[in-house]
Amino acid sequence: MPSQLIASFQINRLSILAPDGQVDESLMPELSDSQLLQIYELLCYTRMADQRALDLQREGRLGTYPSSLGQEAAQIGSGFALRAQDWIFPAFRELGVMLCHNYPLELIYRFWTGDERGQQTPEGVNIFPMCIAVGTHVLHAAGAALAAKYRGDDMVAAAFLGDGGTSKGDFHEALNMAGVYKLPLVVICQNNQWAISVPRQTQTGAETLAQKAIAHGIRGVQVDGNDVLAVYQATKEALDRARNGEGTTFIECETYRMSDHTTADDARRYRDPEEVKKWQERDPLLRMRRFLDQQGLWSDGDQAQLELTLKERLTRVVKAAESFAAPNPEEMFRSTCHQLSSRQQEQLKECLNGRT
Amino acid sequence: MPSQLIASFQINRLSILAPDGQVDESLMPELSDSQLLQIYELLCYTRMADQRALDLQREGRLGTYPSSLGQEAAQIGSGFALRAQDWIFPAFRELGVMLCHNYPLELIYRFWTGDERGQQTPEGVNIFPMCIAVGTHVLHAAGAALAAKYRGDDMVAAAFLGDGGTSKGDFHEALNMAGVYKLPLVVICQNNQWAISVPRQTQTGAETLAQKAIAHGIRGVQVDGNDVLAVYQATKEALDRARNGEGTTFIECETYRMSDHTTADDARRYRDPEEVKKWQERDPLLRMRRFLDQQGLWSDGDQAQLELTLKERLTRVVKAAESFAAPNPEEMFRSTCHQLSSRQQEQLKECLNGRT
Amino acid sequence: MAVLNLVQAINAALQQALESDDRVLLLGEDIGKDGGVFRATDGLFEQFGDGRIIDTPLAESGIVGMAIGMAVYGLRPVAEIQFLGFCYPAIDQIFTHAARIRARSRGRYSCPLVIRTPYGGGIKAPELHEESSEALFCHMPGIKVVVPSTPSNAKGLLLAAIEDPDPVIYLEPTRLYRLLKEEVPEEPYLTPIGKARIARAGQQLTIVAWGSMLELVMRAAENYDAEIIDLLTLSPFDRETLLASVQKTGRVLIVHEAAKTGGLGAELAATIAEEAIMSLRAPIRRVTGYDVVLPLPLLEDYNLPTTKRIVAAIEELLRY
Amino acid sequence: MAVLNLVQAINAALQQALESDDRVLLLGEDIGKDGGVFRATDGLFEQFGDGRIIDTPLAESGIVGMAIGMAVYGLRPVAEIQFLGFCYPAIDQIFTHAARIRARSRGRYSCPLVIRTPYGGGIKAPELHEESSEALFCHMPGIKVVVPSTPSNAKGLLLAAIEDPDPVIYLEPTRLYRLLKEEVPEEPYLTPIGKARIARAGQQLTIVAWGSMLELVMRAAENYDAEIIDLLTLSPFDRETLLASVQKTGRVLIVHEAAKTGGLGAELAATIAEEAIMSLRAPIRRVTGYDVVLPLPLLEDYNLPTTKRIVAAIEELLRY
Ligand SMILES: Cc1ncc(C[n+]2csc(CCOP(=O)(O)OP(=O)(O)O)c2C)c(N)n1
Ligand SMILES: Cc1ncc(C[n+]2csc(CCOP(=O)(O)OP(=O)(O)O)c2C)c(N)n1
Ligand SMILES: [Mg+2]
Ligand SMILES: [Mg+2]
Repeated sequence: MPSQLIASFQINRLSILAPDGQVDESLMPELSDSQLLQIYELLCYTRMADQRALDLQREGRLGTYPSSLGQEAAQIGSGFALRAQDWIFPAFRELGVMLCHNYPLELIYRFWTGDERGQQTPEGVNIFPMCIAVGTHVLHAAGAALAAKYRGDDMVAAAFLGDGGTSKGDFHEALNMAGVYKLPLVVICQNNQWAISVPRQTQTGAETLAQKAIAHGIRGVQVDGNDVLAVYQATKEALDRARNGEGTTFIECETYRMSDHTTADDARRYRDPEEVKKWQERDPLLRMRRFLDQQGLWSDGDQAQLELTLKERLTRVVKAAESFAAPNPEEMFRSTCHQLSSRQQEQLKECLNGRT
Repeated sequence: MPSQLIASFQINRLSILAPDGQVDESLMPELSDSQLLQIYELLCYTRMADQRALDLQREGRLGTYPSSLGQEAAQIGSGFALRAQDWIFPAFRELGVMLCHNYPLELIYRFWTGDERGQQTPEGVNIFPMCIAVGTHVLHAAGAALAAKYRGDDMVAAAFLGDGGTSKGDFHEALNMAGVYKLPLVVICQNNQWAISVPRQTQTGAETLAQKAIAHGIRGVQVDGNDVLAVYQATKEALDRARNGEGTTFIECETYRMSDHTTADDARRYRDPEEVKKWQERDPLLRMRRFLDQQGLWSDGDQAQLELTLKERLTRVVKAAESFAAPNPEEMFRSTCHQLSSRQQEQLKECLNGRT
Repeated sequence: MAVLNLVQAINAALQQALESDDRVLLLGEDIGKDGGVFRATDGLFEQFGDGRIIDTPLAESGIVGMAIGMAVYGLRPVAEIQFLGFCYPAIDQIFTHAARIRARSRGRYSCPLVIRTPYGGGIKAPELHEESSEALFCHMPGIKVVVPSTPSNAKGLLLAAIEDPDPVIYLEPTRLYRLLKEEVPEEPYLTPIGKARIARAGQQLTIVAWGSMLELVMRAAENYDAEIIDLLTLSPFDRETLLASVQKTGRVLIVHEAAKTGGLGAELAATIAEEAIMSLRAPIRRVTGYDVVLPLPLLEDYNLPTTKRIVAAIEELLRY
Repeated sequence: MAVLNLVQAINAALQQALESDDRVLLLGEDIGKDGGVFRATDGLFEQFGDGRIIDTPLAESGIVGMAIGMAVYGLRPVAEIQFLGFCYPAIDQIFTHAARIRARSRGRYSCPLVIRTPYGGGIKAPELHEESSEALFCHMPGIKVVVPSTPSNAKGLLLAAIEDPDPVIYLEPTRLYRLLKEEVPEEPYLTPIGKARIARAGQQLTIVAWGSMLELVMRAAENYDAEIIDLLTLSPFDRETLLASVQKTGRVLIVHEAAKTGGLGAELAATIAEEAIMSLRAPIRRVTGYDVVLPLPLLEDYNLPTTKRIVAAIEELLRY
């Protein structure tokens, strides 16, 4: 009985759609032409909505904003696979995921102007408030998954976080809980290679982020995060397994943060423009468009038409977002607890008496 | 480019000394006969010191006490491999490790009577205070390792924790830091199968604890924790690697907590006596003694002699521990910060004026 | 009515909540087969099974974080943290999320979560097992903090905490677990959150205490005409009862075991100094733990308030 | 002397500490090439390299926990937590270990650690980026808390914190980072920990503030004969200076941006009510943030103290 092999593990990477638009037919997910078009439109909508947010911020019409430029496939691929009854626990950069699930864009813009009402998720939409405290919300998804399991609900919880988030203790506590209780949970990592100025290889010594699943006895996979079909397929598989009682999957989507961390950041201080260029060639939208071209599903005319429609939609959205009345300070008090303490009542009076 | 294997990992288990005392010569560590005897004596001393603590507690001469019964090999095997200049970061059950490094047993007893002076590590002994907050101290070992690396000190930090400790976020944050900075660190898990009443398989869904290293890109191994030679060998290898700049190793020692969690616990409430019996057959002392017998290094006479000597030593130790003067309340104040605030000075007066 | 001690009353409340509302479930370390290290959940695992009495891995942030997810999803989780000293790793989840989810979502979501945890000194336990850092939680808007002082209010407060739509920290005075016994009504009932209790009416001075210190104060003040207020809810505390009593007596003594500086006694004193100072005849005295790192058992009696220190403060106040 | 703003003064202090003592090193998120999200460590990575200016993974408990290990081992680590709102995950390491290692080992080990973190409101930043929960840290014996209010005391306090043999939380008022500029001596100097500063002498009332609120108070009280105390050290706070001023003026106003209930203002008021009540002519007023979950930018001005609220309180006090 010498040194003896007692366990071995493998991490696989899934990619389906190549930068040139070619797909691996053997892996092609079951998606109708109209679904493929829907996905592409969501990719475009996400990018345009993001660009619009950046413009608004530059004009002082939005606060600090984190761009999702470059991560559209990782967001739409996963968001599109999730069902309406599944619960979504976003970080703060999941614009595309939220748009997939009809979270009103005007609310998202509202939120980034510094208005809590932007996080008043509409009834029927199962999206948790965005989480600013990195990595802490995966536990909430685990708890919701355990609750759903207890109730027998047909629901899978999906948590999104970044590469930086995988260094937080809470992330590991969540994955460990998921492994112990075999939770109906999917944890989707947007590995965009950077946590503000900290590159992926300073974030962890692990060769892949996907292998972090091994520590907790759950399944871990890596996908090309700029390949919307691979992300969709990996998420779909993870959801099916979760529903079949096969527990949690951790998905690492390898993508790239094409913008600054937020509008308050200047990435030129710490990152090589060459690297950014390299990733431009792997653009997730271009790739999908080439594929649709080759399938004869898409033309320049369609593209022009789509952009026109989306532009108009965005104009309406911005109008809606900016026509909100200013928030009432009473909100601060009313939403702290379900009732006001006697001191809070006094404070509310003082506040409204406009000493400010 | 379909689903493609991008990383694979293996976990090995080391065992050298079988319950019947047979060893795998090919793996036998380089230990002189006198070292082998030293190890066995430390095993016996640890067990007797532990038994004595339990007796003292039963007589009301010690407070709540966590027994190390059954874990002696996991503690002496690792402790014996560590050098005097290495820093040790114990949890609260590492009696054997501390005895290996000449931490005065009377101080350990003192501590468990509820006296902080028991944690006044003697100069020249590099042992951190015991850590009650499970899993939180591995970070301190990582920090010390980073400091040693910065200074170029020939020092390896060694942290000890239990199976339960591997569920804490801090444990993972520490291992991740270790992987990023390639720290001269060894993390030794005393997997005694239980965290109070929570069994190993409720603690994590992972097949082994050793594989938790994979999440952080560091080396992980499992050893038979009741095999003092295997534990020694694994620790020695880990230390050599750490000194050669090959970074951190996480060692899972599979052993068993033969006693209640502490003297305040009653394991019969949650644990099957059959399981305890099963582990008795794997007793770490018996195993080593059989080996020494077969090597002609040990006889019943030697055993009787040793037990007599140790018994006498323990009597002296208990006497020393119990001849401490009662602690002075002034200590509480003087050791909170390096100086007293004006309020603390007043409070000290009030306290000494014996209003109590 | 059965005679119960404080931990039995907690056990009874949990049992009734579990029976009457299937949204209620318990999670924590060693709460299952072991019945909790203080036996607060004794027998519940056997009655309700591992689907509702959930033993967790050793991860406090994980326990509270998961409970938050459950609560927002629609359950009524009751999380046990084994000791208040091990709530520190969960403070981020409590402060960053439990306290803010209602405000963050402007009422779309809420977090009806209860965190039970043994707290306080006087039990000769190891380091971190005797914390009384209740004040930390009283400075975070969005959460409530309650502390029972008798078996009957222990039951009523716990049932009220479980019914409350906001997160409630329920602190259990370990020294009282088995010290106090009394008749406790069998049927479920609520002790309202936010209301203090006049434990004893009096005229000459007001003494405010809670949890384990209340028991001490009752003994120490036996021979004085003191009005003793059992705060019961620390956040939001019952300003009206406090101020009314001070206006009557004009003298105030606050007793808590936590370190003096920044303890909850400071807020009570400040409130009086801001809103009732004109009724004061004497300085507002605080008898508390000292500003020291909590000592181990051999020295703890030198740190915790004693009847002697309380009596000395009373005498001093009565001299005004 | 060069004219520096507050963040430049901090940068200068760090640079001098690193140059004069090779036990000093910095660790935190984005403090290297990026120079910190507020540029507090700008240029230090280039000067001292990645061996002493250490970019860390995203793990606050890890940052503080490692810094504790370094400090006990013999270094003088200065950890940066990116915002006070992200210190909550590190509170366990701060409270359980940094604060207790000296007491736990009865002086055998100590923890000379500095934790720098931007704090406070008024910068229209996202959630958790404007916390001012300083009071939490003032209730934990074993750690010190300091808050600069000007570029020059920012430099002196930081150098003093780095020299201090105990753990020090160094809170940086983000609103002042670039608002205040003044001449700052080039050579290293210490601003003593534990001493308050009379920012302006006066007779009619005492106003206590710190950090960003000090700047506000100076403006609001311009036309009043107020003695303005800049606390500088919050724990242990300078009782003597506070009480002396109160004995002189007989009126007290305390201003802080944190929620009122349980804020540090409570301790200051309680101390006065216990030790100087006989000198008071008026109630002790507190102008603070409200007891609400911190709002996002569009509402934050309704929560933070304003000159109007401060003036109203002054007027009210002067009526006594
Ligand atoms: C707990 C915590 N620490 C620090 C921050 C400040 N911060 C905001 S985003 C960020 C980097 C996050 O990186 P990653 O997880 O990769 O997500 P990404 O921004 O790349 O989408 C940091 C450090 C935070 N929000 N929360
Ligand atoms: C952070 C924390 N949570 C809870 C406890 C209470 N507690 C003390 S020991 C223990 C179990 C520890 O199990 P393990 O890590 O396996 O070590 P072992 O006791 O088996 O040696 C628990 C839950 C603690 N001390 N610290
Ligand atoms: Mg990232
Ligand atoms: Mg164990």
